[in-house]
Amino acid sequence: MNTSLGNVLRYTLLIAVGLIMLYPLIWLIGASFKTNSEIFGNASILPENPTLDGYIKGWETSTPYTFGRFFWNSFLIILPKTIGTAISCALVAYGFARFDFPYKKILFGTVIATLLLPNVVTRIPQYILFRDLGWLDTFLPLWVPSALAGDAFFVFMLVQFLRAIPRDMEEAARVDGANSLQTLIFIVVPMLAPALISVCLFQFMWTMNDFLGPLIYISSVDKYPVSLALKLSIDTTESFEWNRILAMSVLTILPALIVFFLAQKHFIEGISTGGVKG
Amino acid sequence: MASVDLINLEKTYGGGFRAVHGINLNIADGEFMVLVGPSGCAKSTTLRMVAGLEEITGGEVRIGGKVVNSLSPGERSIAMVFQNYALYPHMKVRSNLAFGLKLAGVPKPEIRKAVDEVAAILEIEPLLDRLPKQLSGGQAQRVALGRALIKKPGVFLFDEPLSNLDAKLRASMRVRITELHKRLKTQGLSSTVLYVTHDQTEAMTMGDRICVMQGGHIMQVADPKTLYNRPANLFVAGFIGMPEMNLIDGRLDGDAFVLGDQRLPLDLSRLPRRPAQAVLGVRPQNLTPGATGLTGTLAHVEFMGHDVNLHVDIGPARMVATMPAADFDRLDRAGDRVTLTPDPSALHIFDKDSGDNLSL
Amino acid sequence: MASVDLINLEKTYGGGFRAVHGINLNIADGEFMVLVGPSGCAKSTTLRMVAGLEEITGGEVRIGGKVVNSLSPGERSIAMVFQNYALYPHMKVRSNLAFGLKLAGVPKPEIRKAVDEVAAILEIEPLLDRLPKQLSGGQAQRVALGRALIKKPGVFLFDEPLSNLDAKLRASMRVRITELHKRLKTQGLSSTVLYVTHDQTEAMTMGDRICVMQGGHIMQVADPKTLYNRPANLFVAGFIGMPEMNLIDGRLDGDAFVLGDQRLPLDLSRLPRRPAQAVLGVRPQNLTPGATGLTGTLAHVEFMGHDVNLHVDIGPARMVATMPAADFDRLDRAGDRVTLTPDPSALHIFDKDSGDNLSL
Amino acid sequence: MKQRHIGLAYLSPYILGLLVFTMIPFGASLYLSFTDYNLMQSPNWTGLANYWELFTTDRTFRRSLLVTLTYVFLTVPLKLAFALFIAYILNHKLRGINLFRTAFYVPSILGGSIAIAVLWRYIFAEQGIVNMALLGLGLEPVNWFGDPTNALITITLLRCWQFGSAMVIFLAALQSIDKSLYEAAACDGAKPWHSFVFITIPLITPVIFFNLIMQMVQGFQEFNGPYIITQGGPLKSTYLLPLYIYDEAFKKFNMGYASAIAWVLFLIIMVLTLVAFWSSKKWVYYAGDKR
Amino acid sequence: DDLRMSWWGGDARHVATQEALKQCGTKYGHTIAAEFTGFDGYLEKLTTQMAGGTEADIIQVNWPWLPLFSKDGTGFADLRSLTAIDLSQWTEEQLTAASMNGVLQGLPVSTTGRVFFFNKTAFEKAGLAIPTTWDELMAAGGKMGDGAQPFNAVKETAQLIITLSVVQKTGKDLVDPATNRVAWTAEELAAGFEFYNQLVETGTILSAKDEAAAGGVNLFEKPEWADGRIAGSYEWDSTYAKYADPMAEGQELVPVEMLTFADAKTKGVYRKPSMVFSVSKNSKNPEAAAQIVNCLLNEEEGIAALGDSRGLPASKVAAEWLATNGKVDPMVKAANDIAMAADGPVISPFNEHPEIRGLFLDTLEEYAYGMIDAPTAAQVVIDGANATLAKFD
Ligand SMILES: Nc1ncnc2c1ncn2[C@@H]1O[C@H](COP(=O)(O)OP(=O)(O)OP(=O)(O)O)[C@@H](O)[C@H]1O
Ligand SMILES: Nc1ncnc2c1ncn2[C@@H]1O[C@H](COP(=O)(O)OP(=O)(O)OP(=O)(O)O)[C@@H](O)[C@H]1O
Ligand SMILES: [Mg+2]
Ligand SMILES: [Mg+2]
Repeated sequence: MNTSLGNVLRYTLLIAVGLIMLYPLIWLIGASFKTNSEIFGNASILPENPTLDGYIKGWETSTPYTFGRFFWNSFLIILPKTIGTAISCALVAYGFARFDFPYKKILFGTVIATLLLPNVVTRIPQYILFRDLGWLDTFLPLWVPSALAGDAFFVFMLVQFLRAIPRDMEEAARVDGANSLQTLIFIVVPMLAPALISVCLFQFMWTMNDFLGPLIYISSVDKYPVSLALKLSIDTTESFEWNRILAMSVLTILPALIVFFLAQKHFIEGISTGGVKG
Repeated sequence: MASVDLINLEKTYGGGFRAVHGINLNIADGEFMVLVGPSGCAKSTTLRMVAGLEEITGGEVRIGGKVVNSLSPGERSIAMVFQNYALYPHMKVRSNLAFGLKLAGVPKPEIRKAVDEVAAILEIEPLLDRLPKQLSGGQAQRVALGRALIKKPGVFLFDEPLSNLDAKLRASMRVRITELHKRLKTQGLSSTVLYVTHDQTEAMTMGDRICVMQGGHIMQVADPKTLYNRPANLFVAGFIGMPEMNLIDGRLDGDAFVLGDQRLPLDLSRLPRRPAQAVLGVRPQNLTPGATGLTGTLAHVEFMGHDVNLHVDIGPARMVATMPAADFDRLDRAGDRVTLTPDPSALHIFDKDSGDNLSL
Repeated sequence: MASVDLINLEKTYGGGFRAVHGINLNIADGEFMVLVGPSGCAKSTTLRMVAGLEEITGGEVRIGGKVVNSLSPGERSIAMVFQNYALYPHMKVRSNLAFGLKLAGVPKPEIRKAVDEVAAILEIEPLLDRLPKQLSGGQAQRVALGRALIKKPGVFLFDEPLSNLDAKLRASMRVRITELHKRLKTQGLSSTVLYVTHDQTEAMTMGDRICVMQGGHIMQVADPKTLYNRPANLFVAGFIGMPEMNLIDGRLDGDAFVLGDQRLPLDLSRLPRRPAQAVLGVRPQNLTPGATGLTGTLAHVEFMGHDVNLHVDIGPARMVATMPAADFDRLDRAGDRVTLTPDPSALHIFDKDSGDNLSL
Repeated sequence: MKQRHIGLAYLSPYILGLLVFTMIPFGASLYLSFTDYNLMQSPNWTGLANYWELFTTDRTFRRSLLVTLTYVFLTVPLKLAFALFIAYILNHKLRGINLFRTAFYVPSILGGSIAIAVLWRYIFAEQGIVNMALLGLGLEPVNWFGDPTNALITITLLRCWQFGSAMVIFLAALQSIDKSLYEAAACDGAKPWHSFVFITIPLITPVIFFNLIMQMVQGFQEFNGPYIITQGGPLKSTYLLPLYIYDEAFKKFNMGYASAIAWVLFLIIMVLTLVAFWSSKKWVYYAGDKR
Repeated sequence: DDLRMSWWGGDARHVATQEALKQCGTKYGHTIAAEFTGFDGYLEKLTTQMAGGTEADIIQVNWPWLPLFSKDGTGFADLRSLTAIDLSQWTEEQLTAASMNGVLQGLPVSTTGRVFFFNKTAFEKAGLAIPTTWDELMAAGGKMGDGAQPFNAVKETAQLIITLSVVQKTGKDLVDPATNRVAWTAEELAAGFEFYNQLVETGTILSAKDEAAAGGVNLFEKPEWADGRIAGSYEWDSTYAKYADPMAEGQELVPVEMLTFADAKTKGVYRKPSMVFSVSKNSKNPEAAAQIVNCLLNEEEGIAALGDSRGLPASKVAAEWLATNGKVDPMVKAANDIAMAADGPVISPFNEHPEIRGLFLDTLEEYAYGMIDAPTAAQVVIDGANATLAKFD
């Protein structure tokens, strides 16, 4: 068998494609140590005169707060949002996958439909809604809708997962005297854990990158999350410090990168329980 | 008191499919009742209605005399062992066992005691800290059993608990479960069992009584020996026994059974009536090579160790005869002509149309 | 010519685990060879090396005398039937059968003809337009068989093809496969078979010869009868036979086998040597209740239809005796004292240390 | 039975969210699509005027729709193929596969970061990597960003490059294929690419379908790619509908009109999704379905 | 916090403005919450807030946005009605530019104009003098060596070059304030398009297609700009530093007098308020907001703290204070002087109305790609612009 030759081919391909994948990250990291004039002056990855300037100044920011504050704010949004998403989507997916009730098809249809309308046009009505709720300049608009299973993608995904998990354990639990909520908590959630981890990870990364939401709903600088803080000083009509922005970009990407690497095993296993059977 | 009574029990599934057709069955307190039948005959459906996992669409289920139709599974004083064990994959064996008690709010030390007790009975103490995926099939089976035992329920429900095990393990688990049932009974613990299987060996060896089902109907309820020796109808006759009973289409002519151009003289005086089309039933063990009887071509000889199975083609029918290997030494005589002599006391005559056993 | 020869065949897995320890086995052209052994004994590994699905790390596989170590499975003139059938789930039965020929570029009309032929042999014509999931276990099994047949390969490889079927179906498929093998042979089609199973009934009934494996070693290769009557060692003795052979630890003292405080007089003159620790082997069918022999407590009686199994506890050992139900009518005598008399001609004495059968 | 209400009870968070946070903005945007709302003054009902204009006189809409459709039909299959191909390779047991998986997911983590715009310039600029390669092969260099027909391709390639989530899902599906099918195919004489075409692809059609729907939805809502790379140009060759909606809404303040475009887009995606669902009966193989 | 102020900008502006707010807040006993971001997304945020009536009390508004937010002069508070502001620090021309429908909607923070920057070093190397007329510039096309261009004109800049050429030849701004319609004839505008084409054909600037090939890179990010292979551009006076900073060691960028045609009627300078400070019409305390605005623009605390973070101030007192205290970059000052000194018609904010600007750019692109000829392009722009203007009648 020519497995070794196959492996050589595979590795060559993987490394070649992998480099293209990694290039921007490598460039980003390299450039974050460059001086401003060097960033666009030459295309090399390694800085000629490496400097930590970008990191130091970038961390200080032009606000009364350091970048740490903005990370903390991001965390304050991500934490309830992720937890809320996981809980609410698990509940809702459980409802869809395990129970029959009137209008189920229509309700499921709305889940798909919410994915389809470009949100540019719902932005203003939504803003006015949150204004009337008195939620402006708080984190609430950023996570409450998600915590009410508002992210259709996740609901859809978890429903698919659940459909692939046999019901036997749940029945065993019911015979053991558990009610449906206990069954959900003690049996379904642990078995769904890999899928839920994937949901949390996706939500983590997307929230970390979301710029427009915080921009519109948060006006106080002390409440800015990193995504917003990152663009705080980019004024295309004036000059600005590229290396600070790149340095902070690197810091912003880092958590997602680490989390993905650590979780990717669960992540992939997680989806495979549900991915197979439509 | 944990008798189980099914009264005109019906099940019609959402799609309108009628799976159970109003069956009646009384299972006495402490009885080991086996539900047996081919795949799809609604054994599981019946069991699950008793468990409360499936809505009852007609009739009643009574446990200990009390109608339980509207109770949830947790309230029915039952425990169930599933075909694939349905162990909670994320919990250690100990927690799997303790889960029901925990839900019931039993204090921790008591739970601990109960777990240890059950583990001792089932000899699974060394496994308590493993996860289900670290168990072999037989071990998982015992844990599933333990999970049912620990609740000290009135009724045990089993849904093909052994079908995922290999033959050897199945044999030993069979013995273990029956012994356990006896033990519980002698300890005075009410332990009514409703045991679903499609394996007739299990049914025969385990049940106090056996209920044979087909297509949502009960075909016969009887103890194993009666079922084996006096099957009520064609279906039961064909279903029970290994190798299968030979069932040969033919007709009755005078005092003989006629198959093609061969005549088998019989004592037909006992028959209440003479069917138009008859089926002759005889078990392979009750056929011996001899001078008289039915003659055919030996198609194939199966060596089974102590026994051999002779597969003989008699006209269009195939008959199997089982005899000690010592009596039939040569295995390579395929193609030979063989005459099989049935034991006259072990012959059955069935009415082909109604399926009834007329010779009972 | 499609003999199969394994010559010092070895398999060491990536992790360094040595699964097959240099085995030698010659399978003649047209022979039906069964590989049997407990789970994990490397049956599948061996088979898969023959198929070319697993890299050979030592020794040779020859098919028809030609070393095939470096050929791909498609080039080895083999066909394989998998345990789970491995039918292509998205293809109709017809396409499943045709796939191999299609890849080989056989013209359409010929494929059609071949499919129809095979379908006729296996009686699966009505199934040709179904998807695999619309087949019952037995039907799927036949399709899998058809997929192998259609290629007219030199060697058929089977990996536990029946283990997913229920007992009844297993019994009938057993017969079907053996008959098919014979038919192919009489048609002059080379049809060497290498059949893996862990079910000894299959091994016994199907094999021309049986190769018993354990832990990557071959324990014995012999025809079924020899294997049953003259097991070479403890392992084979325990593995072959149903119910299992009773194997009782004890020691030889004078001309008797001693178990606790009981003595069983034996003719030990044939023994080439006297082991320090002896194991007495006797099949359940060779024990009858009698006046002399080993005495114990009846723990449990299993009614098997024609037979009953008596489970008797003799000291720390449990013995099983099988006898016709007619000879042992009462099933409720658990707790009684029973004496079991062995058939002296069917006794085996094993050396506990080496496992060898000394009484051969 | 009681169960009916239990099911709805579990849905209650979703239903609450739907009523409060989704229905109102959805309804509002639908209403606005029938008005002349310009953000600064209260809307006036204009009936079908917006839609009428959209379908009769609006050249930009027609061009933009055409570009969008081209983009979707170009990107979705390419991206799916690429993601599947990489997933297929990553599905083998290799040393360090975790690292590779992470590396291949990096582009998706980067999202719309500036680093990507920079990278794309390096790759596709006049003297970029691609053109160097073309020169090296003795071919003419191509004007990627400046040529209307090529610019869309660069956006397409950008999206194909960010194939992480589709890949992860494919990977999962691949891992769940019964290995013995490949072995059976090998015994049937199949070469690896036979197995891929005849076994792998058909067996993961449910996931291909899922990704297809998801990618299609995302494709129709693509905004960031052209926004950071080409800003819709040249000659509006990358001016996707979401860009147009955005410009109408937030640059020209024609919110009513933008809503109308969005709802037309909504209907288009809806119809395509329904068509996909309908066609899936023909080509998607569901292992889990009843007989 | 009793007041809020929102703005966009870079680091320097953020720091300076926060400091100024602190100073002015202390002075008048207010606390002012600062809401600031980068430029990206600021318009969306402001739009959303305006639609929801939740905008800050003091808002930094881009001058071209005025017609969007305040079509008829009612979008923001009428600044003439707020007594705290000393309007005498601005010329009437400046105030008119910041008025909609005659209502003063914002206070010009700085006045900015497009001026020519040339890379002195590059021209010296090529042995050419820095051009002073269009003809000289075009003459330099193709003579800079190794494929270099003497000039740059992309997107807005290209559009403004066309505008400049038409203004210089006609003496009229795009929009006639009297009729609120396009003042140019189709022939005049077509000549402008052709002039652009002439620049391309003489090798003075790159064609639009070749420009796009680089991937829409900003001029100051281009290595060609840094090393002098692009030797000039037409940019806002206030952005001198942005273009000068990235230049390679030894390259010198200088602001230059307006280039003209021989028959030019005016220098046609494109001068406008760069941005304005507006007061929300929903403000609970508009007078307090006015105090702060006045402090930021006209009082020493504000002027000193803000410095030139928003360009050279339009307010007279601020401009003087900065000049006397030497807080101004001499090059920026030089550029600003050129823009201020040159003559030209008053620039209507409609020049930068998104619809008109978008149409102009799109049409220019089509023209540049050879899809349409100059007369057609001119007609399209004029018809489209008139249609937009008609909405404001
Ligand atoms: N949810 C359901 N909806 C409709 N029909 C069902 C449903 N569940 C089972 N059935 C049908 O009811 C009949 C009885 O099914 P059941 O599972 O009780 O059979 P069984 O005897 O347990 O078979 P097996 O031995 O295969 O487990 C079958 O024909 C089955 O197809
Ligand atoms: N890929 C592998 N890597 C390492 N060890 C393996 C691998 N495959 C099998 N083994 C080990 O090799 C031994 C033989 O495995 P094999 O599958 O051949 O057993 P088997 O006899 O077919 O068992 P079964 O009856 O359970 O199928 C086992 O101990 C198994 O754990
Ligand atoms: Mg069942
Ligand atoms: Mg195996």
